Amino acid sequence: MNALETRTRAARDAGRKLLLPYVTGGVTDDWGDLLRAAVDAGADAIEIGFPFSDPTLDGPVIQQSSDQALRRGATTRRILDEIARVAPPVPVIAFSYANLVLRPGADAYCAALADAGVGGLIVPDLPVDEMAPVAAAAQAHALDLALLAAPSTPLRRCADIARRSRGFVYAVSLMGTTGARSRPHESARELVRCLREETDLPVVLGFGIAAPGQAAEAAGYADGIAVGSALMRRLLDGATTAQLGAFLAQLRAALEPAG
Amino acid sequence: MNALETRTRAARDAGRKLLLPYVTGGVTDDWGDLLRAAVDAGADAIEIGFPFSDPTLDGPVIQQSSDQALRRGATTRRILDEIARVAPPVPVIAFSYANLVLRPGADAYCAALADAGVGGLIVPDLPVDEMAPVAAAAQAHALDLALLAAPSTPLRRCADIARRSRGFVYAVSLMGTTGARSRPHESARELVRCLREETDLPVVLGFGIAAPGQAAEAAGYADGIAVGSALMRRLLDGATTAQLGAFLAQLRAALEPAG
Amino acid sequence: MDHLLPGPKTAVSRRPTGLGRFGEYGGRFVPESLVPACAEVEQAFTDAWADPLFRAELRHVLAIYVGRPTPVTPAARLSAELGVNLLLKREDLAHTGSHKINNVLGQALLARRMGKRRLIAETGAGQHGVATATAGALLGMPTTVLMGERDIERQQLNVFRMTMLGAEVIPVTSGTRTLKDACSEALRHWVTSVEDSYYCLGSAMGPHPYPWMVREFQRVIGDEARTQCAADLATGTPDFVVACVGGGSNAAGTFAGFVDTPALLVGVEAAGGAAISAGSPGVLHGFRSKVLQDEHGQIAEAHSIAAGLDYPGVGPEHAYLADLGRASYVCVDDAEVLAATHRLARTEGILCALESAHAVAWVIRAAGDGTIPPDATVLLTLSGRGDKDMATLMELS
Amino acid sequence: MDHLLPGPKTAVSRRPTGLGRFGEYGGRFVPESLVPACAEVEQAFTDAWADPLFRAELRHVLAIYVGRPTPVTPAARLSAELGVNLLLKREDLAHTGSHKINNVLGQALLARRMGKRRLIAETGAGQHGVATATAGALLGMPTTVLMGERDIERQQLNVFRMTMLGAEVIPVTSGTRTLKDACSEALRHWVTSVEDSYYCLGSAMGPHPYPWMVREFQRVIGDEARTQCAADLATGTPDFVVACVGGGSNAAGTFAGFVDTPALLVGVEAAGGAAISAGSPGVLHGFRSKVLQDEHGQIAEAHSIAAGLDYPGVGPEHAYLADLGRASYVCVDDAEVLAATHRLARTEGILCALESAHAVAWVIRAAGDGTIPPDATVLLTLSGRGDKDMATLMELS
Ligand SMILES: Cc1ncc(COP(=O)(O)O)c(C=O)c1O
Ligand SMILES: Cc1ncc(COP(=O)(O)O)c(C=O)c1O
Repeated sequence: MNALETRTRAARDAGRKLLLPYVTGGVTDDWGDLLRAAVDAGADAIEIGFPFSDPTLDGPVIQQSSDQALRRGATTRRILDEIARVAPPVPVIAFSYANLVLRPGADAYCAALADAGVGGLIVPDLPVDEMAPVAAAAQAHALDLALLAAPSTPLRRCADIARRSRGFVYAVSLMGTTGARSRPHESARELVRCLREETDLPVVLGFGIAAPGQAAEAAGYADGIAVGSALMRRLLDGATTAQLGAFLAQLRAALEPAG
Repeated sequence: MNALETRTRAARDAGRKLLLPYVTGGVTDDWGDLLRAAVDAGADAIEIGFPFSDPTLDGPVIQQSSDQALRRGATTRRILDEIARVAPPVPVIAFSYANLVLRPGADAYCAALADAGVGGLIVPDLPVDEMAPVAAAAQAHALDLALLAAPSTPLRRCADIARRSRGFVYAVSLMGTTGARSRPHESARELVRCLREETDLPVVLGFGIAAPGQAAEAAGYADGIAVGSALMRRLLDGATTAQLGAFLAQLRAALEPAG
Repeated sequence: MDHLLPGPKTAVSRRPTGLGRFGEYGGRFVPESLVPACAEVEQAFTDAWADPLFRAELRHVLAIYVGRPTPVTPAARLSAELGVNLLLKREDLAHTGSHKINNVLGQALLARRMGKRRLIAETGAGQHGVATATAGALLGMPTTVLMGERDIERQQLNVFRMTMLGAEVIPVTSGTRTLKDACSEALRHWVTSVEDSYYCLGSAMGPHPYPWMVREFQRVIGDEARTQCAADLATGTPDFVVACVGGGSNAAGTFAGFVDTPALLVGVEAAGGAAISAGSPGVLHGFRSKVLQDEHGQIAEAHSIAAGLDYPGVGPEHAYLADLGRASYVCVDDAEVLAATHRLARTEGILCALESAHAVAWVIRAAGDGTIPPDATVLLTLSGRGDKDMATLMELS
Repeated sequence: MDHLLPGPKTAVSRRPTGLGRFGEYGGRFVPESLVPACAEVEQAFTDAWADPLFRAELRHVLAIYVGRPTPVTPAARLSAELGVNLLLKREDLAHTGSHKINNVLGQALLARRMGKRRLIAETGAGQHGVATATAGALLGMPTTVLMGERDIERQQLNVFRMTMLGAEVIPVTSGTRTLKDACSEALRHWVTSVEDSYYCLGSAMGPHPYPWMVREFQRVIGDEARTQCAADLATGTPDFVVACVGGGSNAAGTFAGFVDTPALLVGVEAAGGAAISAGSPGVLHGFRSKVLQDEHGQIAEAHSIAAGLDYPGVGPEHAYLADLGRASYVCVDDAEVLAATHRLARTEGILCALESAHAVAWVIRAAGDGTIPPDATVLLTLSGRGDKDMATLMELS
């Protein structure tokens, strides 16, 4: 078991709900500071988005933060260098796209990630059927390749995804792109339930969680939450690192069992 | 024999070359004066153009004078009234278009012409094959319906045209519209020769005669000339009635046998 | 609708008599200089049309170049809305986008057979000019298109298209500087070049033999449609046959296929160019027919949103069929035409020419007021596609 | 030209293997949310394509609505000038003006069969959008078209056309605001509406089964052309089969008819969008193929005078055929394309789409430098008509 999964399981087993903030690598000059602030606010791991020119899965906010990062010259290399420099005390998960992985080659890519201290990898346009070469490379470099399951995923397929995912399973809360929604879809609860029947991996709920209330509700049935657009929206709107940290701290608080 | 043909034959038999100036009816306020000036300059008959909205046979100059006349409110009635008022001492030939004749009906049209003292009629878009109703009406009102022959007209057809024309035969000097040309086409001489073999009617050459030299050349083989665009061009360019009269007098002089 | 007379009359003469007469209409009212040229065309066409080789050649070109036969498309959704069975004869699918090409290729092949080396054409909106330029390019014949100066300004796209096809476009500056002046100028131009030039006239009008010849070249529409209906319809022939009427070529060609059937023939004119509905007998551009004119015999300007119907006259055969009662002529206004254009687009996915939309507009009206009874079968010739009209439509929306 | 490999290879696999693989290309690189939707399309298409009734229905619609078969026109005058025997497969005559409609109607009928109620499409220049809006109107299915904001500005005519056909055009404001962003947005849009919406993809690209399915819907081009050549050519099959390549659908459909003959297959890319000639393997919009990208894997923008070739990727089957050597891929630049457009117009009377002119331009070049030997027979798919490009051409002259 790799470091990421060891950590997520341990937290889950200790009854602690996982908080996984997402930050687009290179989106600002001081994005490295945000990693520290996230840790301070109680993040259990951090997803770093590797900006891609054609982010098919992402909604407007992450598209915008990706565009901004690319315009600022973000590359895989530079982002990894910053991660290595900051070396956050929690696992880092690369949130990438298939072409960014395959262009240098899955093995070279995973090696570079591992070198920089990254512990996990999510490739949203690499479904389980297409994962084999990347999964092998990740495994070779002790990276956990976490897979996504969606409300549309059939039961048999959920089982397959759950079995082959590493680190945790990412449950996509709704049929849609990344981005804040008023509330998670009904189907989220159902999806998490299905995944639980298939695996004892922690199940993290993501897509559209934007407010403490939603976080609290998710904590009622999932092992944790990923929050990206809500954070990036604030960042793009000019929030300071301190304000972003405070927002994450609110979410952290909301995740704690009531009372 | 009607008055026009009596006159043209008499002139021809007396060795006098015919001069037939053309004036667009209603082209200016004082176009009636031009009729008198033409007579004074030695016209043997005068063609009055009845302006039509779509003058298929006419070149740019007569198109322009027709447009101008229509814009000034020219109608068959008004032009005829002016002809009656001026009552030139030479025959007047109406140069019309089929639709102007057929709209009121050939009989009514010819009656009105005759009433105003008009002696002849040319309808350039009414070839011999289509002439019957108009020819009958003209005959009934003692109008000479003069026909045109063109360089493209086959021999047999020339004979038919020559036989059925009244007043004179109008030989079209070239394949083209009305309008001044540098010199009449070679074919003009040939056409006149053919017509002569078929008829003893005077043969008048028209289309493109613009200068005394051309008039003199035409006088060498035809019984006279019609001149329209060259006159109207000068009129549109602002020549006075006196100047136009002088121009016609030059042509008249050129028609007299040299020496 | 005033009158829709039923059934065929045996009295309908299919070929003009005497000097190109359809009843009292038709004829050859041209300057003497052009009479021999018209006679030459008449002779050549009569020969060619009787020559199986010529007809085979034309059929071949129409098949491999134009894409004939064009299909008959049932307008399923619009039919359901209207409660009638509407079939569209798809001339919009022909190369260059309308039926005009059928006639032009016939005449261009005839011109080549006559040994002519150049083509002349008049054009208004530019559709016939583009079609003639196309035939000129295909057969390697230099082509001159006469076009009113005002139309050149309004139809720059088609002017450019003709230029790309290698044609020379000559601006006509006389009169209203529109189609009717271009027609006059084309005749004038022909006079000066008749030796080596062929005048390719754009509709079933002009001096004999053009109205007859153009109808014969366009009858492929009606003949095909008749065969297609015979194969597809339980009744064998449609109850109504509808086409728009500008000069009248697509309607004449369509009607030719059905004149001896019980089908009711309906020609649809533009309200602002309704020579049959609002005109009177007159002579224009070489033929006698119904024309829009004032009491003095001066020709009026036509006004229609559809440039191809913007002509003050109409082919003589239509005046004849109207007098005879064999065909009915109706008119629709610009507003109905716009509504019909949009409706056909939304229900059938077909952006038709504004000219063709006149026929659609009448069917919509007539199905609504019961003139077309429920479940009647209507064959409608969709004479062209609407690409050329998009700028107009955009301005109006 | 670098390489033109002869003859068929038995090794060419006609149907993708595994998860939609053409060799190492293809696949289904989409978010998990869309995997079941793609699988549903795959299943539905596999069923439908094996169902003679579905195929008969599609064949019927293509015949009576689109006007198929489109003819093969010998380009007689251009052939004489080039010293080769050039035949044009006339997709420009298809309803809506290009081959796009073949695919769209296939998919729309499939969508209806699947019980979907709405259509989604991406579009660049608007051709595929117009075709989808057309199918939506024909079948009464509300249609949403995703289109880059910049393309909307540049292609107002097609935007208007889609609106007239009743489609909703949604501006895409992300990224370069052009076709590639519209593709991404269409996938995103599909995710949110997958229950009742069908994604109608416009070329032989995208996640499995689209590259295969679109090729199958477009193979009507190649199948017809093969039959037509067999009837018309002494040799039975042409020596060269040429088509332009954007996403690659018209070429794939054309090649499908000839892949098992000795014909040399040539795909012509735009110099500024030459994914095969200048790209490298990558994953974009759900599939693996050759794409234009930088060393980091960021996708490059393509640039071509022909909007339809302005795409940084290419359908996976072409990457496969190129690797295999069964087809050759070449590119031509904008200047050659313009010259070819004018030349075809003047010699054959055909104003073709700038996309299609790429194929013509290559034939002109290759006949000139001997790559195509004298008297060789060349079948060229003329994928569309040029009406949409007139504004561009006017600006450039
Ligand atoms: C599409 C279309 N339909 C109809 C017409 C009218 O001509 P006609 O009445 O001769 O068919 C035109 C003329 O330009 C046209 O372009
Ligand atoms: C006329 C035409 N040809 C070709 C193409 C390129 O597409 P494909 O490569 O899929 O045939 C397009 C795309 O819009 C087009 O409109």
